[in-house]
Amino acid sequence: MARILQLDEAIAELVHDGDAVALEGFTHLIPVAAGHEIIRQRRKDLTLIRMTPDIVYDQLIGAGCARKLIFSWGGNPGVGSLHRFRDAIQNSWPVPLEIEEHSHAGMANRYAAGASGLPFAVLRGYAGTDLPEQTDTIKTIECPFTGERLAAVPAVNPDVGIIHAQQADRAGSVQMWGITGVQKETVLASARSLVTVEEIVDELTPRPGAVVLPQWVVTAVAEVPGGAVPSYAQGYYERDNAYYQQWDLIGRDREQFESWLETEVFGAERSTR
Amino acid sequence: MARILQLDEAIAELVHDGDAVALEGFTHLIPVAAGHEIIRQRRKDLTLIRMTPDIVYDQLIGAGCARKLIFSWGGNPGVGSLHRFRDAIQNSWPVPLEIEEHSHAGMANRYAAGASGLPFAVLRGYAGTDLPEQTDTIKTIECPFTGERLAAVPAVNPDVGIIHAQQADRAGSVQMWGITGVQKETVLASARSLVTVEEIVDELTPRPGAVVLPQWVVTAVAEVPGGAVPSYAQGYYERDNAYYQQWDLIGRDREQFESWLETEVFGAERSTR
Amino acid sequence: MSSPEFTADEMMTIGAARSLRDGAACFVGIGLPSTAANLARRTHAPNLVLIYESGTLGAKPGRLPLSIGDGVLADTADSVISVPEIFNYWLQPGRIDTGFLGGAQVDRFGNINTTVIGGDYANPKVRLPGAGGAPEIAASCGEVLIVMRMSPRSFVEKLDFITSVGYGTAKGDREALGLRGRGPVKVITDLGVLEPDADTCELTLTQLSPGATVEQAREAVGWPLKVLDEPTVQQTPTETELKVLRELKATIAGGTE
Amino acid sequence: MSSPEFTADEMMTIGAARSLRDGAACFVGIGLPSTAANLARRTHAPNLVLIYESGTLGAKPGRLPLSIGDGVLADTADSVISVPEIFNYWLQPGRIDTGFLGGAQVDRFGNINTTVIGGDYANPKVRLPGAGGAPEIAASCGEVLIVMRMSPRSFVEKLDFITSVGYGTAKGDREALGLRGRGPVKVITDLGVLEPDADTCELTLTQLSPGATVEQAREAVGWPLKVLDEPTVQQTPTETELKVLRELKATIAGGTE
Repeated sequence: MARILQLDEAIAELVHDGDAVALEGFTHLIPVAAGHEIIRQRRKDLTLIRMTPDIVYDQLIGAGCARKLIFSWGGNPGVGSLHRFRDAIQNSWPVPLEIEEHSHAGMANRYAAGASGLPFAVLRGYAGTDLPEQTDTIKTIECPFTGERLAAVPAVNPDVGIIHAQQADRAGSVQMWGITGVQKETVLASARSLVTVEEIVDELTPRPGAVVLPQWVVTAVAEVPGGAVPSYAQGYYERDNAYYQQWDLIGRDREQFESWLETEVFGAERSTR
Repeated sequence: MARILQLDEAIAELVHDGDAVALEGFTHLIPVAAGHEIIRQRRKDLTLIRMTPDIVYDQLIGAGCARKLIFSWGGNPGVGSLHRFRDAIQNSWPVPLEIEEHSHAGMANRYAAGASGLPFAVLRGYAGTDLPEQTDTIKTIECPFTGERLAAVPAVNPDVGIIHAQQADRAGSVQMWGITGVQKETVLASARSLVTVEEIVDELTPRPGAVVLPQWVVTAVAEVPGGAVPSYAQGYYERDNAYYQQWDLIGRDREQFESWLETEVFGAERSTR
Repeated sequence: MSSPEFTADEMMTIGAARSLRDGAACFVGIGLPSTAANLARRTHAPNLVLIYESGTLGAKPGRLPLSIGDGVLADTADSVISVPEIFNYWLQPGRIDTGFLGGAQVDRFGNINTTVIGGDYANPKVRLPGAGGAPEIAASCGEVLIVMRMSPRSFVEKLDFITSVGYGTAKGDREALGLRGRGPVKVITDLGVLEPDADTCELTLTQLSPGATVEQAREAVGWPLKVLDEPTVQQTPTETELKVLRELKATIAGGTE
Repeated sequence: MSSPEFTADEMMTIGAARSLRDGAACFVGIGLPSTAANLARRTHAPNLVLIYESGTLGAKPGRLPLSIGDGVLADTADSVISVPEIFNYWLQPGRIDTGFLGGAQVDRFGNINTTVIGGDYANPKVRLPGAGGAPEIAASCGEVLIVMRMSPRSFVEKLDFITSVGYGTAKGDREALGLRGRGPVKVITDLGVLEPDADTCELTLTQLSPGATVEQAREAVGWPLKVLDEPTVQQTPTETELKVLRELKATIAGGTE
């Protein structure tokens, strides 16, 4: 049975310095509040994993929580670059950031292999690109039946997988719907998991397209209404598109970013964004 | 766009002598009427593929349609053996039957590889069993990252994949719900596909747990109410459990079986079972 | 209070049910395992999680399912997923605590045959249904419970075919093969319960069914059976266990099990 | 009837839309590709199947989505599936007819860079977002449309990083690499359209945008641009195309694209 915890308790207990942590979400249901709580608890040396690191990862990186980023597309969706991410890579500010870079197909398969208890996954990918030269996590493998050569990538198995969902029941079973990305795989691939939810309900009503994670594969659930803002939670609130544009200005400048950190994260018991 | 055909037209056009054909269904939604139509059109030398060949495969085998069976569990679920299947293997009656035998995990992965456009799949399977000795379709493969040895199985890509679903719309998009087994993979792995449905509706209403196959990956749809009898179609009719027991008596005896074939398949324009 | 009357098969089912820990995730096959799991969920293990290979996670059927893909499983499940997913995301990584297996033959190391009997593979005397989910259930579940009636035809010195691995030929074989579950922790039979010896993994009679004798068990096994110095006797079924079991069985009267 | 006024970007979007065949399955990225695909669906290609990498199959958004995972895509899709499934079951097997790509740099063989500019990989001058879905879209879609504004900084002699493969370094490279789609069949720009030469696969200017000249195009490309002897001129936007395009863009006023 998953334990129902407060967000700060859950982060304190589940996320340790040096951990490999995946906060997943594909535009929808991004666990932003959980990311801010990690910053607030001043975790460091994290290996952050995510297919699409966006502004909450920019914030974690800018706050110096990360030592390494494993990813496939790092940008502010629809706006442009992540300036804290670029500053870390180009100028090692505030700390150097190692990167391990893949394509979406590769990352999706790495999570799927992790969820499947396999050490690696096979895909048609990367052929002819410069990506394999930059990492030892892309190799070729030969089909034992046809001799064809394909790409192999190692499983990702985060120490902690964190996602946001619409609902959990009181036993900690989780239901999410709409675009659910790679979130099921993230929870199943991780040694420990935290799901923040919009609300805890008495009963999960089956819905079209819903993904359900039973309580016995979830470590902890925290009720965090608005926990995905400025991204959206289908059925609860819309994406705050203007905020993604504002972030471009905040993230662009180190001082503005630090002032944002002080006010919005360290100064707030729980951030509104 | 999928074409809407009559069942007999669809089988005549899509299923040829010598084809590899998968009629999938996991207890639920078994495409029995389509199987009977294949018998009625006297197809032969088929390679039949299915994880759980049950009585409709017993019938196809007894009728002499099959040259080879690729499978992982061949039985009359809850009743016992398939006597036509046994007679074919043990006595080559009415024709010899070659077998290629796997576990469920292996077959499920072979379909998934087929659906994924990969030549093979990797799984933790078969280790220590006698199965790999009996086929060249189970090999070992080494993880290029950890050196661990795992099983590899080749993709299955049937010439024709046939499934039964509850509904299609007029463009041929298909919706099925309840236990949906490996049916999506079967259609996606096959060069051509036929979906028989309980009914063709104006619009598919999204349902919890539904699997949707869009019209552009389905070759043909045939409306065949009761097309899964004696198995069941959730929301339409229950499983005819008694018939599975009756089949044990019919299938046990060659003469009884041939009389059944004459009456129920060749003598009927469309079989009731 | 006198014990109620019960059959050896009922004792076997109740023994299997008692072996299931509350809250465990259990991979259930149709027939006796499903009966035992549903009995356990209605007695000491209300939070037992039932998983059927048809893709139903957390099924809570109000009656015994008649097949592994019975609609009542989908209707009452926490989630219905595809068959590739059940094997890849749920069974393979070792997420499932307990798996049930039966078979036509078992040997002294808990290896199982459900493929062919007699002759050879190409020309068997009896062709059985085959592997199904068993090889990977045997490999990947946290532990396995084997349930079979004892007879010299079933408990054999040498299997005609190894479909699913118990302990191979000796302790350490599972690790060498890369099998990550513990293997069969109990073989529950109509005459008693066998458990692997801690040092050798050889199946050893540790418990007798009420009324059964060591001699009966020895005669029902095709190898020289190891017996614990003082095998205990299984606790007889309680009235509640029997009542619930019989109610469950009554729900499928006329159906197949 | 005089032609309506239009911008070079509008011509580029409309040119991209016209390249989409009715009934085709199209893998759509956010921004111009999404605008073009939604325009096509509202004009000549009502049965265009829109697929977004967030897992929405057959989305029919009533307004332009603001992100690749906009809720309007899930609400209107035939099916919403997981991200692993979209890549493995749908993109990888070559089920998707047309993929759109853009990038920071493209070379004369239609290879694309979206990773780093300048310096080297470890210490780049500019770090770009990276690969996303592009490498496998470039590899596996039936054909690829590249949409980019022409400039010498973007149309370069040599990429700083190969993120996605067009034709490699010569005809035949795709086959040698095992890439199963045809590769980029058009590069649609603000000044005109480039297409691969049938013999060499080198990108060749085949069409000019209305008002653009060959000289402008040559100056905007960082290599000696091959030009068809008599490049045609793209048909100017129709009033309908412009009207629908502008209505679409109006639906995201104030949002990001």
